[in-house]
Amino acid sequence: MNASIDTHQTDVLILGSGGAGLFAALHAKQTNPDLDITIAVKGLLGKSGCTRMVQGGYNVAIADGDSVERHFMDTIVGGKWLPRQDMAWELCVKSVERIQELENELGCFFDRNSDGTLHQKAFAGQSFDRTVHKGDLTGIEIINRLMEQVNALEVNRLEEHRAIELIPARDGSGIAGVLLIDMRTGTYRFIKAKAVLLATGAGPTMYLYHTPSGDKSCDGLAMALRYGLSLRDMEMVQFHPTGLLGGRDTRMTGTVLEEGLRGAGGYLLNGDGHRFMKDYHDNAERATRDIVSRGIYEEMRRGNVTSMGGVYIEMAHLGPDNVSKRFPGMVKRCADCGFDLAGGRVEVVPTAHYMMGGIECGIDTASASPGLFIAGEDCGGVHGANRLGGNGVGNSTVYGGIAGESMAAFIAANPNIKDEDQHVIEQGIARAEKPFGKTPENLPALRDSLYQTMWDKVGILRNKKDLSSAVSEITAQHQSLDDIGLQDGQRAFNLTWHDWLNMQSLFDISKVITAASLARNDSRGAHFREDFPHTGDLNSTCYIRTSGSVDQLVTEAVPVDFSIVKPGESLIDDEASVPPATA
Amino acid sequence: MLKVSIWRGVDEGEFIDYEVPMRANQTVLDIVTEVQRNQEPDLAYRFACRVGVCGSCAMTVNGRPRWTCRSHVNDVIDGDRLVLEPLRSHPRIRDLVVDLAPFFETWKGSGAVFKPSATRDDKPVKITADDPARKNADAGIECINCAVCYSACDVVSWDKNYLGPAALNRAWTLVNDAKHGERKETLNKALGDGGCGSCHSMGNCTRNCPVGLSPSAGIAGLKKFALRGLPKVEKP
Amino acid sequence: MTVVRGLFIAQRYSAMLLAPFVLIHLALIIIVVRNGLTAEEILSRTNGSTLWFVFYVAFVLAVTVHAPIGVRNVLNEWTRLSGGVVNVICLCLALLMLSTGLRAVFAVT
Amino acid sequence: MANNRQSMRTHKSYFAFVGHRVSGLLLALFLPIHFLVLGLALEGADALNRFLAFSELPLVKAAEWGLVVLLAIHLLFGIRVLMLELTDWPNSADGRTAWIIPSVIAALLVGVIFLAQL
Ligand SMILES: Cc1cc2nc3c(=O)[nH]c(=O)nc-3n(C[C@H](O)[C@H](O)[C@H](O)COP(=O)(O)OP(=O)(O)OC[C@H]3O[C@@H](n4cnc5c(N)ncnc54)[C@H](O)[C@@H]3O)c2cc1C
Ligand code: HEM
Ligand code: SF4
Ligand code: F3S
Ligand code: FES
Repeated sequence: MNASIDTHQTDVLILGSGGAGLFAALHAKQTNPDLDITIAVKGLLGKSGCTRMVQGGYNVAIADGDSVERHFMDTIVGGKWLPRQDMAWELCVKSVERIQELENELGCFFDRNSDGTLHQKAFAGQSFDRTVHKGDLTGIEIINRLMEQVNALEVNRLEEHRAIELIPARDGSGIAGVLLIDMRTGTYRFIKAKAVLLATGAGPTMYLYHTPSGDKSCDGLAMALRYGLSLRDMEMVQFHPTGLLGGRDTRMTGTVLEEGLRGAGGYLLNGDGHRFMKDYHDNAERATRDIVSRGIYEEMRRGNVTSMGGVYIEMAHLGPDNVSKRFPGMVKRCADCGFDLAGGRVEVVPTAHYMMGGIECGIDTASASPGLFIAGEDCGGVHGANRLGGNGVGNSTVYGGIAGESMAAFIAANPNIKDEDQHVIEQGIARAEKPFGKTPENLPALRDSLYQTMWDKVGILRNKKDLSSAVSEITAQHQSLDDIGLQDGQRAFNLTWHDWLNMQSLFDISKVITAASLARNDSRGAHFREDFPHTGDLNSTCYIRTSGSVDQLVTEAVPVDFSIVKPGESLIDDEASVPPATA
Repeated sequence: MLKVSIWRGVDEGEFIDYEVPMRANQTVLDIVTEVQRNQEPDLAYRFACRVGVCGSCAMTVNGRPRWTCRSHVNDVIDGDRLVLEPLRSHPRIRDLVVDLAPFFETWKGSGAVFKPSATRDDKPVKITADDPARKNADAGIECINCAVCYSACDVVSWDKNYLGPAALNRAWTLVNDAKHGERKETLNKALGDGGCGSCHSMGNCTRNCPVGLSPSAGIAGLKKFALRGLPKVEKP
Repeated sequence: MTVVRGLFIAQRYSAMLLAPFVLIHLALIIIVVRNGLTAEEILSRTNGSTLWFVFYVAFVLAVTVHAPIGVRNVLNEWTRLSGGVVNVICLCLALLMLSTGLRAVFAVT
Repeated sequence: MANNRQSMRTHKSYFAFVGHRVSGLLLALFLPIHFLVLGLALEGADALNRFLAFSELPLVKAAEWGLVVLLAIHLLFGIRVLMLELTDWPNSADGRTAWIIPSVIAALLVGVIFLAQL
């Protein structure tokens, strides 16, 4: 075992540097400039994670005629009455302040109308055009400005540091710190902290096709589960209908082709060139994400596929020049990969995009364990069964900021550093050391089997039989991962070791998703059970809570507290524009 | 088969040759991934988004700095050869990975940090997108901080004081930003030590910027302000 | 105003001055060398002319400002000399240019 | 991506940079010598004439020709740089590279005229 562990101490330790992590750093410093803040991140600061990848934009009820109530109703109805209402409400209220903060205090410049006011575009499932954006690369603008501010602060930056274990206090009084691997040297590092923020961005990268950035592998969720926290809504994995398909050997496969392509009138064609979406829904390609994803998946199951096993998106009938002008980013991206989006056909597949589920925490982002806070995609409950496009980055920036303030307040009340439970540190290291000393074997093959199982059996269409067989397949695969060895030589920047660690987290959370999917016997939002195709009674809506150890997961149906609005009611009087009860 | 020579080591090291199957859809990032997954488990390289927005994956490909996740092999290959090295002008970490921290330090040096002139309680100011200063800023704003331009610029490699194209490009966008509270200070820093006076308009930054920005034009704009003074930017 | 900024501005303004000077000078060279160059010719053209005197003094001054600043950049970028040494070299170059230049102007006018 | 495989130091802007710098350096080296020679006039026309006779040698003539061309090149490239720095760019990617080749041609033309005048 690696004897030398480097130990440091800080006031606030933030894991992750997406919208949640960086906003937390900013707000913690603003609340108390004397705090010593450390940001530890698996990639480069501000350059990893998905906040940067946001294309569509940021939902905020800021325009005349729109209201927080309306944004809230859209969120609740879109989330199929499953969202935690107090959290959804806070999201809608605070996003107004946050977008102004982004514009005024951080220096973002979002697209304008001709009169100079913010331009807000339509996004599926919303009763008002409220998505603020910067072209179709909104995330770059947001995260660049955020990292600029954070870089200018006095904070400790631990880049390419991977958190592997949350370490509790010896006396059980809360969190004491986090065990990390310094990826650049391959050594272990323990950071003691008074408060810790988990903002590692979840990320459903256990599916054959997925959109998130490569550094996201559900590490935070897996650590939280081991630490004893409960997760909710984990069956809710959002699929984006049009991921680029370039074959299994290219990392560009699975990356998102913008929703606007379908909105603008793009066709989806199956292997025979038939426009199949008309067979599934009156709105054809313009139906919502979940419906189109299911349509495509159905064609794939029937074998009506392209050479690489997907379907085509075709834009040429809109005029190649026109397409190039309207979607320059997408056309260029496809061209860089060798595809002609403007004039030809590009192969696409649905692709796992976002996890609505996550760790249960309070509206102040505090988890059940004192000193440990959760924000961003790691946290569960805000979106319920479906996330509206544009509510994701809102969630991470709103709650990231709140977390910063909450942590500063927590430290003011709890200024002491806690003694760590050495035993858990040792366990964490033992877990990471497991593959060394065993015979090296083929990791990619095992990853492929996990991908395939999740895709086929815990994916877009689910049923009890498949889910049950997925449980045993995943368990067996996980066992093989434990038996796989790694060549032990160069530990510095050893990506294969980190692949192995990624897969550990992915296996853990795949089990959770599968268990939660088995526990939900109805279909709503992102979760579709072929054996229970209908949405149950809304008034008795429950969410699924998962806890326990990965080998002995406990699921529990917990009634949703309709603290603000009940099914059938609306906060909006004006009937004509009430969001549809079922979207 | 494709012949790939990859730099292994830190400052001391050597090129090692690998053979990788040729495929129809293959980026340079896919090539290094293939090598790492199937031939050389401890090959070090960096990527994150894989779609050209995070700027983590840049390296030197056949002599030129590039983002690799969006560089199709067919577009960059020389015969059947690919030579991959870390980005130049950065401290090396291992194999194809460099330390970008000094690169980000240059941001501060060039005064490229937004200072607010309003608060979160104020409505966003009304500035139209066709405001001339705003247009200047917009033209330079979508930088992914990939450090390709920095690595491409010879002056950066010659003069360790030079802040380089990316940081100066950001300073240029700020000087044109009516919302920025310290336009003058930013201009002063950008014209100071290691600032835009060191740029000799070589243009390698612009020619290599993967997202099509033109730091050359931005730096020339800063020089114009140096000579003519900072123009007023209307703030309604 | 920082030193570098001052140097930058000085170099650009001196360049702007030099541009017409060099043009005139080039034109002159081409016209006068037509008949072969003799000292008498040069001197007869320039001796006693205030116009030429002012022209050449300004030329020398501009070059004295312009060229050493340029050389300073080159030395800073292309050699390992320290900044201080480079400054001294360039100051010397400036003095050399100024002294030989003014001497020449007085000689021929 | 027409220029995709072109090397980092064989494109026009780079050529203009090198040309400008090398010409500037050579001029900076030559100018003090030039001034010294003219200064000979102080010692009388004879001294200057002796030098000018020396300058009739073919090698010296060639060098002189070179200097004229260098001066012209540096001037024209210098004007391009000043244009870049003082005026708006036609578009943000275009550093008036179209001026570079004509500048070289013009400088050579000056050289040709100079030769023709000899
Ligand atoms: C292609 C794409 C497009 C999207 N478009 C939109 C959109 O238009 N609108 C919208 O609202 N939402 C969109 N989303 C969703 C949105 O990006 C996310 O919901 C949001 O950015 C999540 O922010 P975050 O801060 O929680 O996590 P992220 O921004 O993902 O950051 C996670 C951070 O944690 C780090 N990390 C991970 N594991 C560890 C570890 N073990 N140790 C240390 N650090 C770790 C990562 O490196 C990263 O820095 C999109 C997502 C994708 C993938
Ligand atoms: C004819 C008028 C001249 C003009 C318009 C001019 C213009 C310029 C300009 C704009 C630069 C800055 C280039 C850069 O930094 O990239 C420059 C640099 C330089 N100039 Fe001139 N110049 C002129 C005459 C001269 C003369 C007569 C000399 C020499 C005696 C000279 C020597 C230099 C040198 C050495 C440099 C530095 C080059 C570099 O930094 O790369 N210039 N000139
Ligand atoms: S200006 Fe272009 S090349 Fe330079 S860092 Fe930004 S995106 Fe990269
Ligand atoms: S390459 Fe360098 S010299 Fe200037 S134009 Fe670009 S910064
Ligand atoms: S991996 Fe993000 S730009 Fe290439």
